[in-house]
Amino acid sequence: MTVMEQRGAYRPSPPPAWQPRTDPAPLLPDAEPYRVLGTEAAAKADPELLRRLYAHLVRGRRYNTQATALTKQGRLAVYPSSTGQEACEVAAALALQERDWLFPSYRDTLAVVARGVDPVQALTLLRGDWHTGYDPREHRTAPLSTPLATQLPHAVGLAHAARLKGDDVVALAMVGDGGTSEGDFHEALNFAAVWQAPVVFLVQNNGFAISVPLAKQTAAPSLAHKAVGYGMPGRLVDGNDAVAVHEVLTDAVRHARAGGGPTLVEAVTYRIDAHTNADDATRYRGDAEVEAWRDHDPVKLLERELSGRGLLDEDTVTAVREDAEAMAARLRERMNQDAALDPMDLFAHVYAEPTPQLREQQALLRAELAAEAEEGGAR
Amino acid sequence: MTVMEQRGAYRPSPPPAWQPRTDPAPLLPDAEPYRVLGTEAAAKADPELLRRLYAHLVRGRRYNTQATALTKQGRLAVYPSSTGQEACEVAAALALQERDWLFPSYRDTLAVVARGVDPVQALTLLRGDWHTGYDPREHRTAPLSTPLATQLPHAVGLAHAARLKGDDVVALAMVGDGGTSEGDFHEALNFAAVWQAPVVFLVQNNGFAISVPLAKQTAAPSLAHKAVGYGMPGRLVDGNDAVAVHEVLTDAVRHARAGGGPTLVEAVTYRIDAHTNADDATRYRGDAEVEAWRDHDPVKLLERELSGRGLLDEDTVTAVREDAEAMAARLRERMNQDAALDPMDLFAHVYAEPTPQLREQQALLRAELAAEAEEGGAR
Amino acid sequence: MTTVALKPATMAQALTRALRDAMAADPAVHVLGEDVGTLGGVFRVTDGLAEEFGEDRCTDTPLAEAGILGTAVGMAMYGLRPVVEMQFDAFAYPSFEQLASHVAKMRNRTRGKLPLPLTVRIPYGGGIGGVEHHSDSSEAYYMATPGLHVVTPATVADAYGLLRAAIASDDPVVFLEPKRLYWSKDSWNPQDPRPVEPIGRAVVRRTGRSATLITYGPSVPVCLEAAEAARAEGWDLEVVDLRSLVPFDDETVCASVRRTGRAVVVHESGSFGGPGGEIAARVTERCFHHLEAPVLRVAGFDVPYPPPMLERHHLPGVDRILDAVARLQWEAEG
Amino acid sequence: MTTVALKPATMAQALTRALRDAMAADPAVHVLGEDVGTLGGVFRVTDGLAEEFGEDRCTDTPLAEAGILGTAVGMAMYGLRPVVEMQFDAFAYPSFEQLASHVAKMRNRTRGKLPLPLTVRIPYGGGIGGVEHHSDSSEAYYMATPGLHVVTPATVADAYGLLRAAIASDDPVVFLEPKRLYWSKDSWNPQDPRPVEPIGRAVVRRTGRSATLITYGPSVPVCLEAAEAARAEGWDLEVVDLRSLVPFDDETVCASVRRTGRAVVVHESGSFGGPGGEIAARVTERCFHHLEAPVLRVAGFDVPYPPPMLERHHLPGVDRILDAVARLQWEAEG
Ligand SMILES: Cc1ncc(C[n+]2csc(CCOP(=O)(O)OP(=O)(O)O)c2C)c(N)n1
Ligand SMILES: Cc1ncc(C[n+]2csc(CCOP(=O)(O)OP(=O)(O)O)c2C)c(N)n1
Ligand SMILES: [Mg+2]
Ligand SMILES: [Mg+2]
Repeated sequence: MTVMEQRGAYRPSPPPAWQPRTDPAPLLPDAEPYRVLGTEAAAKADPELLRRLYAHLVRGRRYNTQATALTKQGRLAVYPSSTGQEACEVAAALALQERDWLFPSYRDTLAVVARGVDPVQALTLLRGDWHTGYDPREHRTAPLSTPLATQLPHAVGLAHAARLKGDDVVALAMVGDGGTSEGDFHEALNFAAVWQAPVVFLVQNNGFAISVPLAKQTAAPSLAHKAVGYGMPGRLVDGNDAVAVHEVLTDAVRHARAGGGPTLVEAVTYRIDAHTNADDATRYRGDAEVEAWRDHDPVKLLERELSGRGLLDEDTVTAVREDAEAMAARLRERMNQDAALDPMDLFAHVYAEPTPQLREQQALLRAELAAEAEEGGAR
Repeated sequence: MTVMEQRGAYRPSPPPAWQPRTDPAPLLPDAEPYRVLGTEAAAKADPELLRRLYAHLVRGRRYNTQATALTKQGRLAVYPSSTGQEACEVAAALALQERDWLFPSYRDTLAVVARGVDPVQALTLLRGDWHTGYDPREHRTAPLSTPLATQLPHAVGLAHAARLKGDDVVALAMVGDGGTSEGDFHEALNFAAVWQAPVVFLVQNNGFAISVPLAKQTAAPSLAHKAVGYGMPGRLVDGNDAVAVHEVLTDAVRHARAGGGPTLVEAVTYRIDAHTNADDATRYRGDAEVEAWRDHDPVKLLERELSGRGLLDEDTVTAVREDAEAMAARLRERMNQDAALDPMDLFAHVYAEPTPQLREQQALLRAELAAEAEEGGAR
Repeated sequence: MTTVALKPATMAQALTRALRDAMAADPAVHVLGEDVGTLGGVFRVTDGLAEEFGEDRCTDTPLAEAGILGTAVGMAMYGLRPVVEMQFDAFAYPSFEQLASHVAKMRNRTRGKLPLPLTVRIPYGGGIGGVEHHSDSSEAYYMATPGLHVVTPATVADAYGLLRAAIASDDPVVFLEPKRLYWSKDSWNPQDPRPVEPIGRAVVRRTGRSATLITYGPSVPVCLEAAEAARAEGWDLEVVDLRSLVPFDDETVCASVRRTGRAVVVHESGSFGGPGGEIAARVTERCFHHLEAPVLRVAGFDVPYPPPMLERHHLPGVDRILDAVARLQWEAEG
Repeated sequence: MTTVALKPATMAQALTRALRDAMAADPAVHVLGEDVGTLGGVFRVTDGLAEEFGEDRCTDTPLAEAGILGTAVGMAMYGLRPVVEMQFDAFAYPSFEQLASHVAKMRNRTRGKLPLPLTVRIPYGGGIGGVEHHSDSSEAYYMATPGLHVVTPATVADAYGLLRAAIASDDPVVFLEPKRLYWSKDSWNPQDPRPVEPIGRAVVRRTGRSATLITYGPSVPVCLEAAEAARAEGWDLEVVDLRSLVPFDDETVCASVRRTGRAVVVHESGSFGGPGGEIAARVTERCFHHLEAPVLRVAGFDVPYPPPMLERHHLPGVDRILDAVARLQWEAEG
């Protein structure tokens, strides 16, 4: 057929088999962060849940101040405080069932504790002795992850594996606004969506990655808008509204458990403290900004709601505070005891069985320690 | 102030300073790939441009078949054919000004040639002798990139540098549908958007990453929907409609040059040939699918438009074909000459100056070559 | 006892068989990677597995190596035994952070609570006419990362045995497959594969008295050839195939070198900072007074892997090995 | 000739000064990385640069190391001289593919047409009580990657001189900054910094006759201390500071070892597959008949870097070095 003969055959057509695979509209987040506190929806919230969240928030705040104090006393090597972000931390833990898995980042000790891990064990890594103090399998809580966003594919793989095994398990993975820029964030979300893995990604957008403000991190309308690019729903929530975060996460977990696949949740919050005790936040942000956020404090917001609705009497407040103080006192006391470490443990868990090479090095250290002990004894 | 006293102070409020940074609506792609051929818009297209595109497409197709034939004759180590994707290849090259930069992937030899690089030089890498045969600076064309998506941050960095220097330069970077899953894709787009770098990302969605179909690669409504997550516009275009791709890319380049920042373009197309000459596509896809796409062939689509509008006579067709044949004949002839390689070149460009270590190895090889030559001479 | 006729098989076939047997034996074994499903892998090593075990057991992933290894970590955390395929050596690099910061460290940082029984299969090395980025020898990176086992077969039988051992290991194993040996054939009895030996033993492939060639993977056949050629020069060379780079079998290697008094390490990886430095150093530390000459190294040059047309000059061949043997200070004997 | 009073400065300050002087001297020099702008870097090495040269010259990037290095490649392609800061050693791993497949190879794969004059600054090593992933010694990876230069200062003056040389180099340089020496002070004249020497020369930090300690970076002060302590045992140790791992200064090192006849390589990186293997092997190859004993290695253990409370047991200290010196077969002398 010559070109000229094709004339009659001319039929414009779209590319074969073209069809958008998902309707983008329901995947897009709302323009404003979802809020419950102070809105009509708050009236419908279960008072029991509100009180439970409140007690957790107060405890959480106290935990943060106590841990920060412990760094000053040299009992913790470093502490990345989640003061101001307690609503996210607590909601993440409470949204999960016992059989579910939590994948925290280094800032999420509080979520780990709220999940039921012993507070001292949860601080073991940051204390500078053993690495992950708790048993991840026992608590279905992955080790705190320091390399940013690297824990996200782990969460996807675990959730996928559970689903393949027919287990009714959801994974919730936490990451910061800065962490969303890493390639691992992208790859994890994509795998999750393609596999429809039961996983919930919670981005705590606290405005900063150390000193770098969000505007230098992304130009997106919101971080939640990234979801549509993977074909999963993106949800935007006021991260200081504990009830709202809890609701959004609980929904996302339920959705994932029901086979609906992953969700990306962006919680808009603020890091009130410096990045860690070693950081000086005055180098990169002003007081006014911090003060504005102090007024939008997660504990205060919930307190106001509870008081406004007459759900909080002085006795409850006192009891909650006393409970938090007692927790802090126990933590202080236990952290003031030196950790007992055996240097020979350096070799114990590199492999299931130490290699012959490691055994040689083990022998070297053993001899050195013996010599040290002898010297110490001789003195 | 006690909790109770806060009662009166209760004011619900959104998180401080919350505002979406960009309006998402204009960033979202249309639901259907943009098309010109066969639509009313085609009537408005410049006939000169149509004819130019046509000549390029015919040449491009011939180039692809010739290069594939050269693999069978052992004159090329490998050739990833862009047959079926010529519209994207050609449009990418033609959308750029001379001062702009092209960042091709390993499949984009044709774009490199259409940009004006000598066809033999463009094939040097795939021929298996020197690596990048052409001078990237001279042609403002980066080397073909084999590690997927790794060229995208390069394009961003170069465009950013040009802008910092005040130069009016745009970078266009090409990547496949599979490549969009890599972390480097994510990081590059994010940097580009944050820096508002003058760069255009062209994703050729040809349906497959080797054997893996798009449905296993992403669950997104379209790849263009990823753009909103970075805060840049996403455009969806029929990749076999040369006029449409050319228009969309030209717009994106103009937008970037004017300081409007990056654009993500997804061109929906199809890889008619196997992944490379070494691949057997029948293992993972059926004939029917390929046939459907043959009917939506970029050369045919444009040919039909031109004929339909009486813009193509037999003479032009013959001239274009003869020109393509002549190009192929020259290519065949030149590629049939053995490349002259000097083994000592192994050491020439590892560093500006060879290290002492390399000089020792150089001496070793020189001695070996001398011994070989002597033996050869002795025989 | 019935004797089964030995059948020739390629290394690729033996690897496929090992995967198949491991998957059949243990439902926790899952294969994942790029093109491993329908296509059966670009080297066809996973051929037929998706068909036999389903796509949930042999899964085509999205194209993202950090994602592949990262999700495999999560799968292993849940009790599976993932076997990851990286398509080519250089394409494993995007997963380097997952490998170095998690795969290698997870057992240790959880004090044994979270071992990661996963295998990372990486086709490596050159000699197959690959274009750039398709022929890297990356074993030095993995050797320098405590917490990983690193093994590489040189024979068809070892390909089977070592891969079964790697999958059975409770530790992560980087399993390096010499690309240019994929199609090497050997008589091998697939009905009666050798029992799974634990990882970590070298093997003497050829005994000899003059000097020891210490080698592994793709360079083993080259060394055996060199040993044959050396007979003409009056040298009787011993060839040790390391098989396992981590753990390292000092015992077998040093026993050989103490016997011969001379050694050359041969590999195609670059010389500087490559495996040969470690091997030469540790052999020297242990056998110093048995050595008549320094342990020499014959390796790839310290250049990016060259294009196909030049690779024969880069790869350590018989002549270069014999030249090194000739430099082992034989005059000292007289 | 006026003599300027020497002022004490820290290594961090000298590095800042080098960056500042390089940026002032050449508008093509751009600094980029995480927190390098407003904050001045977590170690404050880029302190003041954004203020002085503007955010376009000293740029806070999004948090993505492959993106940082990858865009730096593009900037270098356009003629800039990017200086990238990685925040900690282990956080450079996400950029490994860009480093190995592009940074190291671009000059070669374009046959010299596209050199990449970029510097990657990486704070490395332990000894500062860092939690996990903050104390890796990653030099073995970079040494095994042809196309990179790898340098590391041990003194305040070298920090300045080597960083200027790295930035001036037309090749990519991995510039390893010993974290625990950031606050080490030295008398140094910032008004008259030593001229920029090309990269690649080791230096004898202390002369001695008994044995040579070959070392670099954070272990240099430890070796000098060990050498002082060794006097009590009757050993007069020479200390060679390599400064440049690639290129390697065989000349200086071998001259020393030939003189002393004995050598110990000291580094805090793991031993197996670490730099010491290469160093010991090449010294032995070149100085075999001068050696009274095998070249020994004192290094970190082959374990993931330990938590702060245990790191003193891991790091090579004076005692461990002296123990190794004691094993250098002194009886052979008598
Ligand atoms: C891969 C990687 N790069 C860099 C770092 C160093 N680092 C630790 S925390 C941090 C900022 C993280 O910001 P974000 O993700 O927003 O979490 P946030 O600290 O605000 O909770 C950086 C850069 C790291 N831990 N991992
Ligand atoms: C980082 C990396 N991983 C894997 C590969 C091997 N590989 C080469 S091409 C290809 C498929 C690419 O698919 P796509 O991006 O859709 O491009 P296309 O081949 O369709 O043009 C793969 C997996 C590679 N080159 N780089
Ligand atoms: Mg943050
Ligand atoms: Mg494709």
